[in-house]
Amino acid sequence: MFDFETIRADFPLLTQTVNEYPLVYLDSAATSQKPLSVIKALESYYSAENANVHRGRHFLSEHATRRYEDTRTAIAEYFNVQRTEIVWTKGATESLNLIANGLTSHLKSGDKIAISAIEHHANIVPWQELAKKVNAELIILPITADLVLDSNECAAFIREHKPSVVAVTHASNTLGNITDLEPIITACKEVNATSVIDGAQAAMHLRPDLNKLDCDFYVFSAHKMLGPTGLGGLYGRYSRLNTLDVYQTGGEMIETVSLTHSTFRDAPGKFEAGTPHIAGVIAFAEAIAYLTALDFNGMRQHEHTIFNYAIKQLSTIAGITIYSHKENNIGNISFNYRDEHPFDLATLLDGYGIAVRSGHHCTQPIMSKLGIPGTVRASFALYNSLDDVDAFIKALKHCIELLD
Amino acid sequence: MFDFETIRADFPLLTQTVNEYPLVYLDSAATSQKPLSVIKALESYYSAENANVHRGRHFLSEHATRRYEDTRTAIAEYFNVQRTEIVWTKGATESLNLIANGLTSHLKSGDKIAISAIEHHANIVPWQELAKKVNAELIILPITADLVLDSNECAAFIREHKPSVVAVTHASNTLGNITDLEPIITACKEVNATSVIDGAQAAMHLRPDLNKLDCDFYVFSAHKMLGPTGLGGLYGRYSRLNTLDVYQTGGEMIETVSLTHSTFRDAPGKFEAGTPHIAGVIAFAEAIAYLTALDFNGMRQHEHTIFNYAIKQLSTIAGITIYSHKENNIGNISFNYRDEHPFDLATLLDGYGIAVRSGHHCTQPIMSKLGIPGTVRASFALYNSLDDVDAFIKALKHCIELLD
Amino acid sequence: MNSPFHTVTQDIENANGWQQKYRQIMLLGKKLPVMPDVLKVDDALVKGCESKVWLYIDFDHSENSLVLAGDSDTRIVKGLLALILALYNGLTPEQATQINAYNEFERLGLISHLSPSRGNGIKAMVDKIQTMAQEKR
Amino acid sequence: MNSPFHTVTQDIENANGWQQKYRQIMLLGKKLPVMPDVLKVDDALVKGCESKVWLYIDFDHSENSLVLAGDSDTRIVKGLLALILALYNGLTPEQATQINAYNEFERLGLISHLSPSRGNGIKAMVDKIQTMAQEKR
Ligand SMILES: Cc1ncc(COP(=O)(O)O)c(C=O)c1O
Ligand SMILES: Cc1ncc(COP(=O)(O)O)c(C=O)c1O
Repeated sequence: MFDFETIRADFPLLTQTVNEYPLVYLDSAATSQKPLSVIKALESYYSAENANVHRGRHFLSEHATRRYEDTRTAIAEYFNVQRTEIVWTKGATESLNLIANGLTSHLKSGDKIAISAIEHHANIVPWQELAKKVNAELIILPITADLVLDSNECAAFIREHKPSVVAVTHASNTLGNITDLEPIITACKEVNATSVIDGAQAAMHLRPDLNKLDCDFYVFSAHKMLGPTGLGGLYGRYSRLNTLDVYQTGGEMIETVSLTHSTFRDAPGKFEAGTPHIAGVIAFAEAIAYLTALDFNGMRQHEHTIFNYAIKQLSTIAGITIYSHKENNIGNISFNYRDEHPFDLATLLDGYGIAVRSGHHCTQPIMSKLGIPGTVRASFALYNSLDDVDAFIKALKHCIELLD
Repeated sequence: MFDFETIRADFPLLTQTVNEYPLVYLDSAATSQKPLSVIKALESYYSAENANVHRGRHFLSEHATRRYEDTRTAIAEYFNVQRTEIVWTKGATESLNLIANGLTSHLKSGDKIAISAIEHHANIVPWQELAKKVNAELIILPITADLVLDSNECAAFIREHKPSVVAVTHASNTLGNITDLEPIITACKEVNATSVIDGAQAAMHLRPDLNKLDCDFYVFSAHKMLGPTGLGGLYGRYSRLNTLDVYQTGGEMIETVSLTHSTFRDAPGKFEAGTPHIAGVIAFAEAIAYLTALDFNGMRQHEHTIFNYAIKQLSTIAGITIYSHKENNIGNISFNYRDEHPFDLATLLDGYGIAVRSGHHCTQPIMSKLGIPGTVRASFALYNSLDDVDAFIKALKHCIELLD
Repeated sequence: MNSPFHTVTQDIENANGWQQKYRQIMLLGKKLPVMPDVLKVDDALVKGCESKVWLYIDFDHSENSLVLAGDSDTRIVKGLLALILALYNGLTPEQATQINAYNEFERLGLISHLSPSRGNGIKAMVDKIQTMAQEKR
Repeated sequence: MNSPFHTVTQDIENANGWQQKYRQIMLLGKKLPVMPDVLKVDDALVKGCESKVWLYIDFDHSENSLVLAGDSDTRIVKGLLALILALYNGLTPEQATQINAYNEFERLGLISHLSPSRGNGIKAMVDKIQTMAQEKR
C-alpha cells in the first residue's frame, strides 16, 4: 500500500513557507527532495563513521568501505544487475561523458552515432565531442509529431543506418515523455550497436529492470532519486564496461604505477579514480531502501493520479498550450500561456510559493523544434499531492490575470 | 589564539571508542574529520534549502545558487585569488585530470612534461596518459636523498630541459615533506612552462597565498580540508584556465546547443557540466569559515608541537625507521619497524583503537625508491593532541612486543 | 536624485503587495521606447540569461552623457531594464558613478532581482554601465 | 569437522584477548610449509591486496583431492592463510563444498577478516577454492 500521508511527512523540506505561502515544490525533475532517513544517514556518517575507503587497515575505514560497497550491491539489486556492473560517478552527466570517452578507441572514422532531438544536452554534447574526435557522423533518430521517440521508426532507422552507438533517453526531462525502449534495443542488438540509455529522469519513476531491458549502458543521478547531490552512476554490461577505455586516472583505479608505466584494475574499479563521494554513496543506500520499501505500483498509481489531474486542470485554462505527452509520461508537464515568456510566468508563480522551472531545460533542440524560447515546467514526484495541483492551478490563474 | 580544547570538541567523531579503546584518529592525510558546523550545514541544506542551482526562477533555486556561488567567493578569498578562477570538481584527482586533459591541444609531439618521484598517483598517471596521447616525454625532477624536491636543482633542471608543463606536489601525502615552490615556479615562468601544483595535502595545513605563489594551477580536495566528500576544485590563472580545452560536456557548461554544433561558456562555467555537488559546496563554506576563523599561526604551532613530539617519541624506539623529513613537514609520518610488514603493524595498532594507514599510499614510486612494500603512516591535524601521540606510542610498543 | 527615475518609481513605491509591484514593473516595460533592431547585435546581448536581454550602451561626447537603450523578450526583465535606463540614461559619467542602483532597488523592494544568482542579466547591465561610466570620467 | 583444522585452531580458541589471538595466528603462519618459489607465479597472486598473497591451487586426480599451497609477506595474512589451508587442503571436492569458512571464522571471532572490505585477500581465496571444488565435483 502506498501511504501518502506518511510519505509526505518523511520530507522535511516540504513543510516550509515561501513568501508567506506554503511551498509547492514542482521541480522534482531538476532535483528531488530527500527523505529524513537520507539526511540522518549523512549526519551519522560524518559524526561517527567518516573515513576514507579501500586499503585502510583501521576500523573506521573498513566500516566505511563495507557500507560504500553495500550501496553498490543495493543499487545493483534495484536495477536487477550485478554489483560489478555499477560504476559510481558524480552524476548522469559524468556517466555519459565516461561512456562516450570510453568508446573512443572502439569507433573509427565514418562510424555513426545516433541520438534523438529530445535529448538533454548531457546526452548530446558528449556525442558531438566524440564524433569530432574520431570523425564519426552524428545521426538523428525520428520522433513523432507529439515529441515521443517513434520506436518502430527508430528500429527501422537503426537497421538501415547501422550506427555503432545509439544513445537515447528513457524519459524526457522537459516533457516527461517515456520512450518505449524494447524495439530500439532489439534493433541495436541486431546491428551490434552499443545502446546507451539516459535514465536520469526514469530511474526513480519507472524503476527499470535492466536485466530485462537488456541495454548495454544505463546512467542515473542520485540527486534525482531521493539521494544526495554530487553522486550518480552507470550500469554497464560487464563485457562492454570492462573494455571501455579508462576515463579519469589516479589513485584507487590503478594496479601498479611506475614512473614510466601504469596498469589498471578491472571494472568497476578502473573507472573510480580518487577518493569517491563516500558520504553520498552511503546515504544513497537509504534512498534506495526508501524506494524499494515502497509499493511501486501504488507509487505509480499515485503519480498518475496527480499527473492526470494536473493535465485536466491545465486544459481547462484558455490559452494554455501543453507540450508534454498526456498519457505516456513520468510526471513532467511543459506548457506556456499564449505567447507570454515562460520566465514571466515562473517568476510570478514563485511569488505564490509555487516552485516550477522555466527555460529550455537543457534541451535547446526541443525548443528550436517547437519554435519557442522555453517552457514552464511543473514536475511531480511521489510526495506531491492533489492539493499541490490545486494550489498551482489557483496561483496560475492569478498570474494569468496579472499578465492579461 | 588557538584554543585546542574548544576545537577538539567541535569534531563529534573523535569522541568514540573503538574496540573498547578511545579512538585515536591519525589518518587525516587520507581524509580529515568534520566540524559540527559542516555537518549541520548539510542537514540544514537538505531539510530546508535543497534545489538545483542556476537558471531556476524559484526562491529555493535562487537561494541555493547564491550560496553555491558564495562558497566560490569564500575559497577564492582563502587562496587570495579571483572567484572566476575557481572551478568546482569532485576532488583533486578530477582537478588534475581536468587540467591534463585541458592541455591536450596546447602540447605537441616531443614536448616535455616534468613530474617528480614523490607524487601521488593522481599527479602521475594523468600526465602519463597525456604524454601518450600527444607523444610528449615525461621527465622526472630531481629529489634529495631525504625525499624532498630539491628546489634549486629542480629550477636548474627546468631551465635546462624547458618542459611545457611542470606538475609537482606542495606536500607529499606519504611523507608530509613540503616542497619549496618559489624557485620552481620562477623557473617555470622563465621557460614558459605551465606550473601545476598538487595542493591536496597542503591546502589546509599551509593555507597558501596563491596570488603570491604565482603558480598557474593549484588543486585541492574539500574532504581533506574539513569539508564534505565528493568535492574538490582547482585554481587556474584566468588566462590559462579559460584557454584549457573543455573537459566534461553537457548541461550548464554550454552557451548554445543545436543538434550539429554547440558553443561553450567562459571559465569557470565551461568546466562545470551537469548538476554540481550543491550540498557539498554549500557545506564547504562552513569548513572554510572554520579554517579562516582560526588563528593560523597558532594552528601551525600546535601542529608542529604534536609532530615534533611524535617524531621524538618514535625515535626512542629501537628498530623504527622514519622516512619522513623531520622538520619540513605538514604532519605526516611514514615509518616501519625493522622489516615487519606495515600491514601487520597497522592491523595490530587498530586493535588498540589507533587509526593509522599502511601501504603504498598511492605513491608506488616512493616505495620502489625505498625498496619497501609500504609504510605505516600516522598523519596529524589541528584536532590531534599530545595525548593522542602518547596513546599511539604506547600502543605501538605493545604491538612491537607482540611481533617480537 | 534625478527626476525621471523618481517619476517612474512612484507607482512601484505606492503599489499594494507584490502582485501590484510586478504589474507596475511590467507596465514600465511596456512604455519603454522600442529598441531599433539594428542595435540588437550580438555584442548588445547580455550573456547567460534565460531570457533575451539587450543593452546598447554608447557615449555622447558632445553632451558628455551616457546613451542607453535596451529591450528584453520578457515583461519583467524589460520593466527592470526600464528602471535601470531611467536611473542612468543621459547622465554624465560623474553623475552615473554617484548612483548606486543597489540602494535604489533595495528601497523599491526589488533587491533580489539584482542578485547574480537570478541570472536575469540586471546585475550584469548595471556592472556594464558602471564600467563605461568609470572609463569616461 | 576434519581434525587438522581442529588441532590448529585450539590455541586460537583458548587465546586470552585479541592480542593473544593475533599472536597465535602469527605463530600458525610461521609454521606454514614454505611455498616453493616456482609456484609464486603471477597467476597465483591474489589481486587487489595491500600485502602480497599467493594461493596455489591444484587438483590431484588420483587422490580426488584439492592440493593447496600459499604464502604471504605479512604475518597476519599468512596465519589466516594457514587456517584456510588447514580447512581445505587434501579434501575431496565434495568435502570442500560442505565446509563453510564463514562459520569457522565466525566461531573463532575472526569473521571481520573475511570481509571483502578488508582487502586482505582471504575472502578471495575462499571463493577461489570453492569455485575449484564446485568445478571438480
Ligand atoms: C598529494 C595528493 N594528491 C592527490 C590526491 C587525490 O585526492 P582525491 O583522492 O581527494 O581526489 C591525494 C589524496 O590522497 C593526495 O594526498
Ligand atoms: C534526461 C536527463 N539527462 C541527463 C541529466 C543530467 O543529470 P545531472 O545534471 O545530474 O548530471 C538530466 C538532469 O537534468 C536529465 O534530466
